[in-house]
Amino acid sequence: MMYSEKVLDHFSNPRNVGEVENANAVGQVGNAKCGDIMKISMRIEDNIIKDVKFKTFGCGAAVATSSMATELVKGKSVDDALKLTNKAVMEALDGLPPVKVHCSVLAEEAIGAAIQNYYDNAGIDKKVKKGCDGCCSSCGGHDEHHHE
Amino acid sequence: MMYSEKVLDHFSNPRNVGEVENANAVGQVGNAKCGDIMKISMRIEDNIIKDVKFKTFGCGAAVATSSMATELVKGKSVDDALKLTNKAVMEALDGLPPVKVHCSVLAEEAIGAAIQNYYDNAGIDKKVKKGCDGCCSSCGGHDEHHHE
Amino acid sequence: MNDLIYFDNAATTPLAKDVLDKMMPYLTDNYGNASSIYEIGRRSRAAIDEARDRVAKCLGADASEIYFTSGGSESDNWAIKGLCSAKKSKGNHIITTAIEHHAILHTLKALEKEGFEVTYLPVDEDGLISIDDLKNAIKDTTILITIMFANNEIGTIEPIEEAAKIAKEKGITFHTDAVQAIGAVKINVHEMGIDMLSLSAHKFNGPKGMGALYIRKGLRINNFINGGAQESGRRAGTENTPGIVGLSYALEKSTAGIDEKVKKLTALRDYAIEEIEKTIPYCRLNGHRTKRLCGNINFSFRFIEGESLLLMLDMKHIAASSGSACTSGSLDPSHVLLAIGLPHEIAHGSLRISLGVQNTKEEIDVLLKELPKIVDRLRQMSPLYEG
Amino acid sequence: MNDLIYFDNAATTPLAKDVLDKMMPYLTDNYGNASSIYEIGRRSRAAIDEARDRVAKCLGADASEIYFTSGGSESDNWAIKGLCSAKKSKGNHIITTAIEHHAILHTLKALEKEGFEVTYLPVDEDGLISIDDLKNAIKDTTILITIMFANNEIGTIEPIEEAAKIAKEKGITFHTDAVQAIGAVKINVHEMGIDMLSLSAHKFNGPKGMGALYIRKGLRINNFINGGAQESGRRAGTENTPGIVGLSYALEKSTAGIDEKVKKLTALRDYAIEEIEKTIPYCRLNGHRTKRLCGNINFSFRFIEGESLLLMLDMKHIAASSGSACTSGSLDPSHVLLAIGLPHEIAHGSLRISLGVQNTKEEIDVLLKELPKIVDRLRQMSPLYEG
Ligand SMILES: Cc1ncc(COP(=O)(O)O)c(C=O)c1O
Ligand SMILES: Cc1ncc(COP(=O)(O)O)c(C=O)c1O
Ligand code: FES
Ligand code: FES
Repeated sequence: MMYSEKVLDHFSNPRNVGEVENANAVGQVGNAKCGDIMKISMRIEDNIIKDVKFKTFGCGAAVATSSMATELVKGKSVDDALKLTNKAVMEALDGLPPVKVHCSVLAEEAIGAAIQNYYDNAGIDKKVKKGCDGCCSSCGGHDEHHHE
Repeated sequence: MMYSEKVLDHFSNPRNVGEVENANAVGQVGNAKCGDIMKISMRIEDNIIKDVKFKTFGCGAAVATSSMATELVKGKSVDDALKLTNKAVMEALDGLPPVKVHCSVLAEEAIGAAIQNYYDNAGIDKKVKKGCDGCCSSCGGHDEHHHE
Repeated sequence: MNDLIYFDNAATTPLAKDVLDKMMPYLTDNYGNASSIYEIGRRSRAAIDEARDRVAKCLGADASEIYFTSGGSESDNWAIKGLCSAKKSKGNHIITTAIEHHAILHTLKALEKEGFEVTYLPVDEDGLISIDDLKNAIKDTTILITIMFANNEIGTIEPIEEAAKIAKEKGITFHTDAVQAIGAVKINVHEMGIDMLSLSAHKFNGPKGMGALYIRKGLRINNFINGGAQESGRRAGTENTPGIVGLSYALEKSTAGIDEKVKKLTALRDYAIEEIEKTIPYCRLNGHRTKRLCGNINFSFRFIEGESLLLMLDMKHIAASSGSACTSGSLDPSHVLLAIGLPHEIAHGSLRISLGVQNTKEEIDVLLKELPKIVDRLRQMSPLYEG
Repeated sequence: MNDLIYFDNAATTPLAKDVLDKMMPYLTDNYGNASSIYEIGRRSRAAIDEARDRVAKCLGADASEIYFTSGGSESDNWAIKGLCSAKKSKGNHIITTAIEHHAILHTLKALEKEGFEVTYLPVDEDGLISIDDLKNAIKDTTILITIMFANNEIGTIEPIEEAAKIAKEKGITFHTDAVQAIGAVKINVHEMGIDMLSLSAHKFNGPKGMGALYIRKGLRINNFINGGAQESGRRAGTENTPGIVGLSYALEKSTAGIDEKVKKLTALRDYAIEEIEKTIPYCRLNGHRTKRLCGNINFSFRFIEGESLLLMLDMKHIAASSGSACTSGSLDPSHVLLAIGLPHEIAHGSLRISLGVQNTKEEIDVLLKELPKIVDRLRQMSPLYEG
């Protein structure tokens, strides 16, 4: 299993670590049992993601994808952020080892969960599509796996 | 599988190769199917083995045991020669690898067969005891094995 | 790479320089096939015979009881499959522990599919089996007990001598996977009543791809690799002469040096454990505190995940591991840590430091300096940590 | 040993100097476990990935189809046992030839005890199977056809491409033991329609104790060595990184040099055969005269026994063999020579000269000078020879 230089860079110098202080969009996905939890907080103003931060419990790829995902959505509109796919995150990181693909899915989901939270808070009646539909085989073997 | 120096010496410079010209005792044991044939010819006078020679088709150990066995009986009385065991031949050669023990048995038998032939020729009513009683396990697997 | 601090000696060890020197003639001029009759072949044969004697001596066995294999995994597979297929008319029950290496566990899983029944003995919070559990697990149909000598992750040393005694009383074959114990625990197979023992050369500064299986004289197990008449007709394949020679010298060296090594590494280990417990909150030592391999240190750190920890250590040129080497890259937390009762999220955050003879106190001190900083940094990043 | 004339390259070959050079970093500084996450482990992983690509390219396969093993014997055992246990619900019949290596034959004998049925195709006096025999042997229950690419004793090259085609038509898995063919015959597994192929590194100037099994993508066979997740979870055991690297470079070198080697060795071979036939009476060339490995010369000399011949050659520093290496020391005459119809007493008197790239015409000339003298000397000693 080999990480790209980009992954190692985002792992060792993660961007946007922490929690946005006056966040109006917070989402958390994954669970400790599976070994990956991502929590993303955002400040959304005028449909634009003004600030975004993450906290992650997980492997090197989980940290790197969180970092990259926050970079990719920062300053974007909510709609653009929702278009971010796990594939785009992976590509931005020059790829991930196959067993780590699920981490990029989690990152996509975490963004979605935060925005869903924003909709719910703001009384907007929209449903963010779940990112993971069992797409990758990585989690296939884990009966206990579910996305919180 | 390793041969001792003595075995290699008797193999590369075998003593008493050939056939005794006016032999009165000739014995042949083994068969080509098994890969070993020893033929021993002797000139016996006054119950003493005056001359003895061998011809052998077989492995290095077969040649060496033939050579050593002829050395050991040359000049001996027939009764002493009959006391020669395969163990004595092996010891004189500083041992043989386990899979080659049967060669020393063949040498013992060849001496016995020659002396039997001498008894038969001379009308002496004696039976030489067969040397091989299935003692070594080497031949155990060979259904087709028998001593001629 | 001179500044690399290598703390993963349970995963593999560097090949000792003098062991490689002993192998070199067989990697160059003495290339003969050991089954060949001519001079250059006989020389390989002699080297292998001597190596077998050397190995036998180190284990308290006869040379005729030592069979060379391609590693610990093959030895484990052969021991188990060979015995079970030979004895299947006598019974179909096998006893093992919940914390065996995958080379044992996955082999047994394969046998379960063929109709064998396996009892996995539980372990206590220190990773020890209970002898009473073992006694209670034995049935009329039990044909094999296989218990690892020492665990590769948490270093706990099992009561092998007692277990072997019980097996002998009941007439059950006893196998032990001693891959981690060799060179760290004194082993005499005859005195201990062990029927089969697996070892792997690269765990004691020998070459990779070389192992051995000790099979007690008179014990019949089926062949695993069928073919040529090598290894007294019990393990086919042209002999890896350099590997065999290397294994034998590495074993000789590591058993000869055992007292010194145990003394040195135990001191280093206990120093490191004490300091880590002092300086890092929310940590837990995994494995038994004293019945443990002299080189093994295993901690769980709450709120953080093991792989991240390893990567951060790697950036400081410290090589360590989390769980066993062959499961990194997997999403499952270690079955060993779950077996000693850790919850999943804590099991994910474990670190194994495994020391070798070449490690120094200076290196431990670098670890003790870096580790608290790294753990803290990861905790600051963790959504689970409210510190 | 400078004056050794080594003519037993079918038994084993010297490890090429430049191959050893490629292995050295992994025998020294780069000792990391390839499954480890840190730098020194990743370096081993990268070396193994590259080696797998290299091997795949040489065989016309995908990298994901190459699995490293401990040698030809393990590859053969895995291919056969792995396939048969995976497919046993589909059928229990296997087709092979009477002249396979023991790694195949003894494996099949073991399967026969478990209820599998094996057809051993006969060969003609040159050692060739008949494609019609193969067709006729196929049953509804046939799950595997395993035919060696080239015979190790008499060098005959079998019609593998045709056999593989028939297997494919019938939907039967096709395996070939190509241990002797590698580096002497051009092989492209995809083009030839081969499902599994075994090879062994030490037969083409690579390291001992290393082999590989090619398994066509999509073909499911059971694991043989269970345990860790190495080799995509299909072959457990800490990777022998130096061995893997060595195998890959040795294979690259020997496939790249194949045209040159075939040209050179075929000329030497045919020169030697012609001269021996001219100068030694009562001799018989064993194996096909043209469909034969470029390095193989096999003769039977009547009235004499093979081992004696080898010892006499050894005294002249000529290393050769009689039958296959792993049966010398056995009392049985070669099953291959019996299969081509030689009577026992003639089968006992055979000599195999197997040439390698390093052999020269000068060396052949030494053989041609010594051999007639030795054969004559042994015949003079033989009770069967009336010459
Ligand atoms: C045709 C053939 N198959 C299999 C083998 C076994 O290979 P290894 O001895 O490397 O296991 C050999 C050589 O010994 C061989 O010649
Ligand atoms: C306890 C134990 N058993 C078996 C093995 C397997 O040994 P190898 O990888 O050399 O096949 C290992 C190490 O990987 C181990 O630690
Ligand atoms: S991330 Fe859960 S199935 Fe893909
Ligand atoms: S020599 Fe035939 S059984 Fe001993």
